[in-house]
Amino acid sequence: MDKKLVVSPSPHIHGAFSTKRLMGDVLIALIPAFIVSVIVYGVDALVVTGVSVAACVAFEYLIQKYLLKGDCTIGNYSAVVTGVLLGFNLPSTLPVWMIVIGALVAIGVGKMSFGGLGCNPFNPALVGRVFLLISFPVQMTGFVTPAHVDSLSGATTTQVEINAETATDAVSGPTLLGYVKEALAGGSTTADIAEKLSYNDMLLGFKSGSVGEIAALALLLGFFYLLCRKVITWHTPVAVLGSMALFGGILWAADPSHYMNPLFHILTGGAMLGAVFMATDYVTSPMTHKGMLLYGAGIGIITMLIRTWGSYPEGMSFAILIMNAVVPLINKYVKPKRFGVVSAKTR
Amino acid sequence: MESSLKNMVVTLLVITLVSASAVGFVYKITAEPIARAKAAKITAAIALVLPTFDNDPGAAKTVQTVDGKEVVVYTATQGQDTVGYAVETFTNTGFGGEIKLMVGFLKDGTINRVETLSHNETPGLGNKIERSKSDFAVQFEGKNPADFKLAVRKDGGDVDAITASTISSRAFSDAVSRAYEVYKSIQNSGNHE
Amino acid sequence: MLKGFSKGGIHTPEYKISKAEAIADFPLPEIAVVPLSQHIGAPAAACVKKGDAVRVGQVIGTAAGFVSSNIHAPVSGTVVAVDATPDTGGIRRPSISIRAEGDVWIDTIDRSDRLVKTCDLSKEEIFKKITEAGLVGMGGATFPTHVKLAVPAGKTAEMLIVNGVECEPFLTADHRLMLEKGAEILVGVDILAKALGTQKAYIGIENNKPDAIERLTQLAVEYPHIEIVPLRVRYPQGGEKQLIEAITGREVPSGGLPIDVGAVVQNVGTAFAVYEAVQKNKPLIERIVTVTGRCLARPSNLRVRIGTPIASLIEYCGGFPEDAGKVVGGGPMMGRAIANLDAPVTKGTSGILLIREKGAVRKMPQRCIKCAKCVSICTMGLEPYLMSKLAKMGRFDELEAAHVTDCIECGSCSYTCPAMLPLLDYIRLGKTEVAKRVRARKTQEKK
Amino acid sequence: MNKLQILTKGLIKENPTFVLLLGMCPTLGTTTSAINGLGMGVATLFVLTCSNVAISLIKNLIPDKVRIPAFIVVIASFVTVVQLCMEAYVPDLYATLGVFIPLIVVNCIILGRAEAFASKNNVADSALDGIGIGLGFTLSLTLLGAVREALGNGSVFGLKFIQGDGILLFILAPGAFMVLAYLMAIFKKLTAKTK
Amino acid sequence: MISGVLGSTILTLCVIGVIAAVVLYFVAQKFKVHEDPRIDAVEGMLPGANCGGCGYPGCRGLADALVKNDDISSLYCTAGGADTMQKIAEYLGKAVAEQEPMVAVVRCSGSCDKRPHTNVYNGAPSCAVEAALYGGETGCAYGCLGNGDCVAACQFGAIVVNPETGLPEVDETKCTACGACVKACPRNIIELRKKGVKGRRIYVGCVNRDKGAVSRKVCAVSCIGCGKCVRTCPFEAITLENNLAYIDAEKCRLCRKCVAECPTGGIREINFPPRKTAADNPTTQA
Amino acid sequence: MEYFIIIISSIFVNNVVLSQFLGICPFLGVSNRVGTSLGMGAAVTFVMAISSIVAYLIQYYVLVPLGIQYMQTIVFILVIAALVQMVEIILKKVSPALYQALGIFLPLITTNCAVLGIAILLVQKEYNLGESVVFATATAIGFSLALVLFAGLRERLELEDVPAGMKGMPIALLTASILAMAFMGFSGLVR
Ligand SMILES: Cc1cc2nc3c(=O)[nH]c(=O)nc-3n(C[C@H](O)[C@H](O)[C@H](O)COP(=O)(O)O)c2cc1C
Ligand SMILES: Cc1cc2nc3c(=O)[nH]c(=O)nc-3n(C[C@H](O)[C@H](O)[C@H](O)COP(=O)(O)O)c2cc1C
Ligand SMILES: Cc1cc2nc3c(=O)[nH]c(=O)nc-3n(C[C@H](O)[C@H](O)[C@H](O)COP(=O)(O)O)c2cc1C
Ligand SMILES: Cc1cc2nc3c(=O)[nH]c(=O)nc-3n(C[C@H](O)[C@H](O)[C@H](O)CO)c2cc1C
Ligand code: SF4
Ligand code: SF4
Ligand code: SF4
Ligand code: SF4
Ligand code: FES
Repeated sequence: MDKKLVVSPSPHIHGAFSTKRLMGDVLIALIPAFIVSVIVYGVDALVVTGVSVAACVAFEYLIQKYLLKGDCTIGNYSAVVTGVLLGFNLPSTLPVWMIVIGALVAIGVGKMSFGGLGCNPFNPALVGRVFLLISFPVQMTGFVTPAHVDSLSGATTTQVEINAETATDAVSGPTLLGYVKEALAGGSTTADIAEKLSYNDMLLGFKSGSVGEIAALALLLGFFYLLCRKVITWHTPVAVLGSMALFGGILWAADPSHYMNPLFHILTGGAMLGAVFMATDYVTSPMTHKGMLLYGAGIGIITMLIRTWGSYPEGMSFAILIMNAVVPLINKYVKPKRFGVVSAKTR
Repeated sequence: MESSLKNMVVTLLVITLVSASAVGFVYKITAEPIARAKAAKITAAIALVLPTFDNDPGAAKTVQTVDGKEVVVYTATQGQDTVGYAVETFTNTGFGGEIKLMVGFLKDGTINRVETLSHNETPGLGNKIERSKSDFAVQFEGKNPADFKLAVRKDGGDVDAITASTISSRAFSDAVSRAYEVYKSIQNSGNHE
Repeated sequence: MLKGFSKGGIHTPEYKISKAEAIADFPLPEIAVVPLSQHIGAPAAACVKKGDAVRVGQVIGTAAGFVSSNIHAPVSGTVVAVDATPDTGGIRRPSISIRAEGDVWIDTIDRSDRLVKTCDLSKEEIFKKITEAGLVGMGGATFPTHVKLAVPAGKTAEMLIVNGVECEPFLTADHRLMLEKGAEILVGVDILAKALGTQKAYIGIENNKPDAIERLTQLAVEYPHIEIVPLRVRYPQGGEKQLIEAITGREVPSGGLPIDVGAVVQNVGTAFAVYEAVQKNKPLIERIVTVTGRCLARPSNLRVRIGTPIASLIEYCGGFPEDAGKVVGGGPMMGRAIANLDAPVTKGTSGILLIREKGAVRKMPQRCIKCAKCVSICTMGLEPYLMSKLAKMGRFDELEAAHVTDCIECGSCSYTCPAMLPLLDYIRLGKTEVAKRVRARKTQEKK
Repeated sequence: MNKLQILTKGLIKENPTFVLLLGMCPTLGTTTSAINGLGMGVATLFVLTCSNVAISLIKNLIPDKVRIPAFIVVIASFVTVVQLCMEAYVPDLYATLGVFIPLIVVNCIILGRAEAFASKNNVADSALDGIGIGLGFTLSLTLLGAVREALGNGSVFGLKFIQGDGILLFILAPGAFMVLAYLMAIFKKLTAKTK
Repeated sequence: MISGVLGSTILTLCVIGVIAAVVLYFVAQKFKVHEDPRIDAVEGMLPGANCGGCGYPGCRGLADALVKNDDISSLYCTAGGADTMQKIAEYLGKAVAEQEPMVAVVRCSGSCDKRPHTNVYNGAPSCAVEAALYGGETGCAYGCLGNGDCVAACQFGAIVVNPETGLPEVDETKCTACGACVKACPRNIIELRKKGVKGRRIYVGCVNRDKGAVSRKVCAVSCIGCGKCVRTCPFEAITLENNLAYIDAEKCRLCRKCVAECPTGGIREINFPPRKTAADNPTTQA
Repeated sequence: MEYFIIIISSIFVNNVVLSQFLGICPFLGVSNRVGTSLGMGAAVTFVMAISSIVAYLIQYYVLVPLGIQYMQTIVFILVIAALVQMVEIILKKVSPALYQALGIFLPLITTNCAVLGIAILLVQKEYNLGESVVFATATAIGFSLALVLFAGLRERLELEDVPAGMKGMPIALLTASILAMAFMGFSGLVR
């Protein structure tokens, strides 16, 4: 027979997972949030996300081709995911050149300098965002709530009043978290603030914030999709949100007039986006379920520390980056339960 | 060389002796220029924040203790007239802790000019309180705290805060108003005399 | 809830396309090439020479030590060569080639189909018969059966666990055997239990073989000490440690043997072979082979004499398909790829699987994205991504600390990895190297 | 090694920042602008040269067990002298570099060179070594400062070339690490080529 | 008398200095550890590649042994070579063994055109993995697998696999004879041999131990165990075992008679000037 | 509460390495392995705690009464140098393994600017004795924390395919950069 047989060690079949498919699923899971952001921010959301994705993919392509001189890697869609998530973490008004810088830092510094997909210890999109946040604090914290949001959401809306109260030029206003932080620091009590809040709006996304973080419900939808597709497990998101709720709950129980209730915390800011999509980034999160719980709890607690006492109104990004740094230690010391270890002891 | 007790002690003794003498010597020589340089710095700052004067304000200083720290007031005179007071004030509420300012008041309490002596604020954000970095400090000039509320707008005052640096702006205003308090007490005691 | 092992595992497509094919007798080969090493342990020593006439069932190779196994002539005829012939991997191994002439068996063998239930032999006699018949594990590892029956001093076998799981996709040999030879298997199990001096025996069968479960459950009514345990379908349920845990909840300690938790595991095919050896005096000269593959014209379950060239099996089942790219001896998860189709069927050949060209070549490996899937599916609780990397980098001390020697080489990690990494390739390499070092250290210590 | 080599090795082959990785704290801490980097570099250069000379002079007289205390007293004395002189005669420069001057003492470069070079070589060579390494240090610091200032503030040596603020991060802590990281990578690449 | 600030300055510093000296002295006395300073010195002279070629874990291990052992003739740093050893010996005042320079040779000549592929290997690109699995892509179950484990093992970059022949080639200027590749090759193809006079050496470029009839079929340049070279060699340098000839470098006088005699051209001659009659000689320069 | 604020501030907010730029050399040098960095962290903590006490005593019982504060640098560093050398000698005897691992970096603790820096800072901040010790210890813990995190990251990077140009120090510095970015999130927690 002249046919040359293929020979390889076992196994000889492979399952359905592939990097590309997993990344594709993440993109699909992000669609609902994207739709809400387009409804709320219109073309701006499209521009921010679009520019971010295009820049991320372009930088990955260029760096891979001209600096690392390796095979083209943009086909695995991970740069697209980074792009979308970076875009989702930016205010809709950010100038395009800043978005491009953010993408350069995310991909160039956060990912490719370490060797590309799989090698980076820190979440690239967050490296990009935090870089921008530190570098351009003014632009990164100035949010715009489009006028039509007022009409979209019924009578007692969250944002309308807040905007009316604080905004100097009618369109730019703080995020809910920023507002609440300032208000509390300024002596308001939570009761005053609560009057202006509508949890419906928070769920649906009629509030100001980064492009993709606004709609808790849409993000939850994505979460369930990812769970069903076995892309992620529940451990990290639940640990993040759970520990935030717990921490917030303790403070709230101790002094309800000075601390917002836990529900507020998990519905606002990047909590949902961070917990579901960014803390779960494979490359930068632990390898065991126990480790994921630890890691998630760490993120939740640090987020709440920063939110409650730090100078930034939002701590999710920092908390994830900080815990990213702990991941190697978690992986080193939190090991899966090995088969045959317990019985060896008990016998 | 061998590490015997005698060797070790002698070596270190000799080295410390020589070093100490040398350094002590230099210290003696430089003590005076250093004091002069320090004084010159203060005088320069006073000169910046007040209109022309002809006395040596460094000599005409009054010290008050506010919040456990010394606030120095320098009185500047032109001939017989008091031109104004330069108050070396501080605040601890800056983003990076202490901020030291030199605030020049005219006789009627109008702020003539504010100079930043030292601070630890973040470059690019809080350091805009420096005159060279932004116009923030300029807004105080010609304002009289009697009718210009020394607080940022967010807190119901008249000061336009530096964008994204409310804390530094607040602290700056705090330091200025502390200076104003001291100025007022000097003014009062002066009037009583 | 059905029983099953507790940690990890994967669900593969089953592809049991040959499960309805009754076992057919495969014609005798023209020349049977019988390797002297078809088992784990020392190769047997040839006791015939070129030109000798042999009969079916006659010993042609004798066990060279305790962990070794007798080899018997699978066909009658003339020995044409005693030398090295290439195995499936192209490596030459000592073997005996016999030109088949007629089909003459030695007289002691009972060739009738009559079911012989009663066995009055003592433990020792059973043990002797099994040893002489050259029985080895039919579940894949070909470990000499008598060794497993010799329970070491200080240990007792509390139970016999019979492995009817056949969790590998495609393979149906055990399934067919349970359906067609259920009664014989039960006798075999009974004998094995007796040989071990234990009262309890379980037969674990995955739930995707309801007919086999039903058939054996009916038959087992007669044997109160044999229990049929239906199991949840999950790979690698057939691994002995997993099977023991699924059935008894006991975990074989890391580095230990089943006997450490009082269990001995035997494959159903082994049980059947035991029946034949003890009740019929028939040594291990043939076995059931599933010849299968989605590109194959007639997937079949065949009773094949040892020594039959693999190529002739494929020919029999419809010929070598145009679009086949890879041939595997065994199942797709643990089987060995075959480079040389002229190599013979041996005692361990449970299946011949043909894979189409499209599926034959692995996808390009990318970088590990730390998705943790391999960690969560590893039924031994290991970290394949790490072990593979450490092995690749030659960091063997860390690899040993990562307990690489616990790996059962089930391949679930490579199967799952979305980055298409050849995890097991390197892990296996590391495992071998670490085992070597551990052994070297032990002998060093002894000195 | 000839004299010229001793003098020039600090620039590239044994560049204290990029190759020896010594004196990282002032390297990162003072380089928010080119001028700061330059100032720190020069101050270090001065102390390094003096201490190298002094130590190679006394090297044979010092028992091993008190070597480090002895060296460090010598170094610290020079630093204090420099500090006092700067405070007295160039108060402006002192104001900008103030905090870091005492830290020159513990700049590992100085003790490092004292141990690695001055304690084994003669006075002339030690002086050259001090100057060479000091120059290398000054150059690296100035370069680092210039890049950070350019990115972070849009200016070099105080000369603004873009309007408005730069990228703030580069004058903060993370920027220091980041710029040094990439400069080092480039340095490695360039020196690898010339080899 | 000096007084005031200057006085107290001097006094303070001197007192502290003396205290430091005294304390250090006593602590040093109490916690004395003896370590031979020569170990550091010797380690400094070694190349610091930590290649393990000397048989010790890292250069410090060898340094330690060199200092401690009186007879160091059995110790040798291949990476540093004779010069380094000479220097160390001078420093320690001991005698070192003269060791002839060695070099790694690849004993397989079965390039792609000489050895047809019979199947396609598709596993992890590692010789060790492939060797553990089966006989390899060609019919020869002894020959080079070409995945370059040896290349990866060499920290001096002295081996590369030539993509045309599929065989590794040693750059003798870079090879330090550390033996890492020898250990890495799962098929024991690489051997350290004497570099030889003017770098000239002769060896059998094959490790196939199958019978001639078999090996000839799978590879055109295999050693078929015919024994012609054994008979030809005037110095009895060649032995034949398991169908494979081996040339003892100690006995070989580089006469090149065997090379001409070999019917398959399996004997390699390196760094010899071209033969006058070399029209159809298949030897290649490595 | 005062102590608590000092602790939080010096471990997280004003981390010596990541925001104060002190002790960078050992941070970069002794962070290859988690185990070693733990040892180094312990050594630094010990030295810092003791030297803070000594520095405090010298400052307020010798230098200030004598009016020779300008000798601060020389005196502090001399004392610290002697102290470190003592630790080194003792460690060499007591735990040769740790000594071997910390290698040349033990003497470098002397020149670890963090130790001197902290001595000077505690005087600058006008802490009392208790605060000084807490401050020094917390700072050292902050140093150890950064060191251990960093060592973990570097151990991980060793297993990754970092591009050749970035291997070694550049990638370590880049990691430190991102770590510093992340730690900026703590800013403002306490002032
Ligand atoms: C690293 C960092 C440095 C900062 N530096 C200052 C500063 O020097 N001055 C200041 O007022 N705010 C500074 N901020 C911002 C404050 O923490 C706070 O976010 C801001 O003052 C909020 O006020 P806004 O209403 O002006 O935005 C800094 C924030 C960070 C994260
Ligand atoms: C060195 C060695 C010793 C063994 N000793 C025993 C034994 O004493 N008793 C036993 O029941 N099985 C013994 N086994 C068999 C193993 O438990 C196991 O069943 C065999 O390796 C095949 O398992 P597998 O098909 O799951 O790979 C031994 C195996 C090896 C490799
Ligand atoms: C991953 C894995 C899967 C296995 N699957 C089966 C199986 O499906 N059926 C089986 O009989 N043996 C299977 N085995 C072999 C068993 O572990 C065990 O060796 C065998 O049941 C012992 O019986 P034997 O010695 O009679 O072959 C598997 C082994 C491993 C490691
Ligand atoms: C579940 C999941 C979450 C992800 N989250 C992120 C993310 O937060 N940020 C990001 O840059 N990339 C994310 N990615 C893409 C990819 O993993 C990331 O770019 C790698 O860190 C690059 O090495 C995600 C991918 C998956 C599968
Ligand atoms: S590591 Fe071993 S036991 Fe674990 S999944 Fe991989 S092959 Fe199976
Ligand atoms: S399954 Fe593959 S990609 Fe995922 S962690 Fe394991 S090795 Fe990495
Ligand atoms: S070729 Fe082999 S012996 Fe030579 S240096 Fe490389 S690894 Fe060492
Ligand atoms: S010589 Fe050995 S290690 Fe090198 S490529 Fe050939 S088989 Fe592999
Ligand atoms: S300069 Fe700070 S530790 Fe080296």
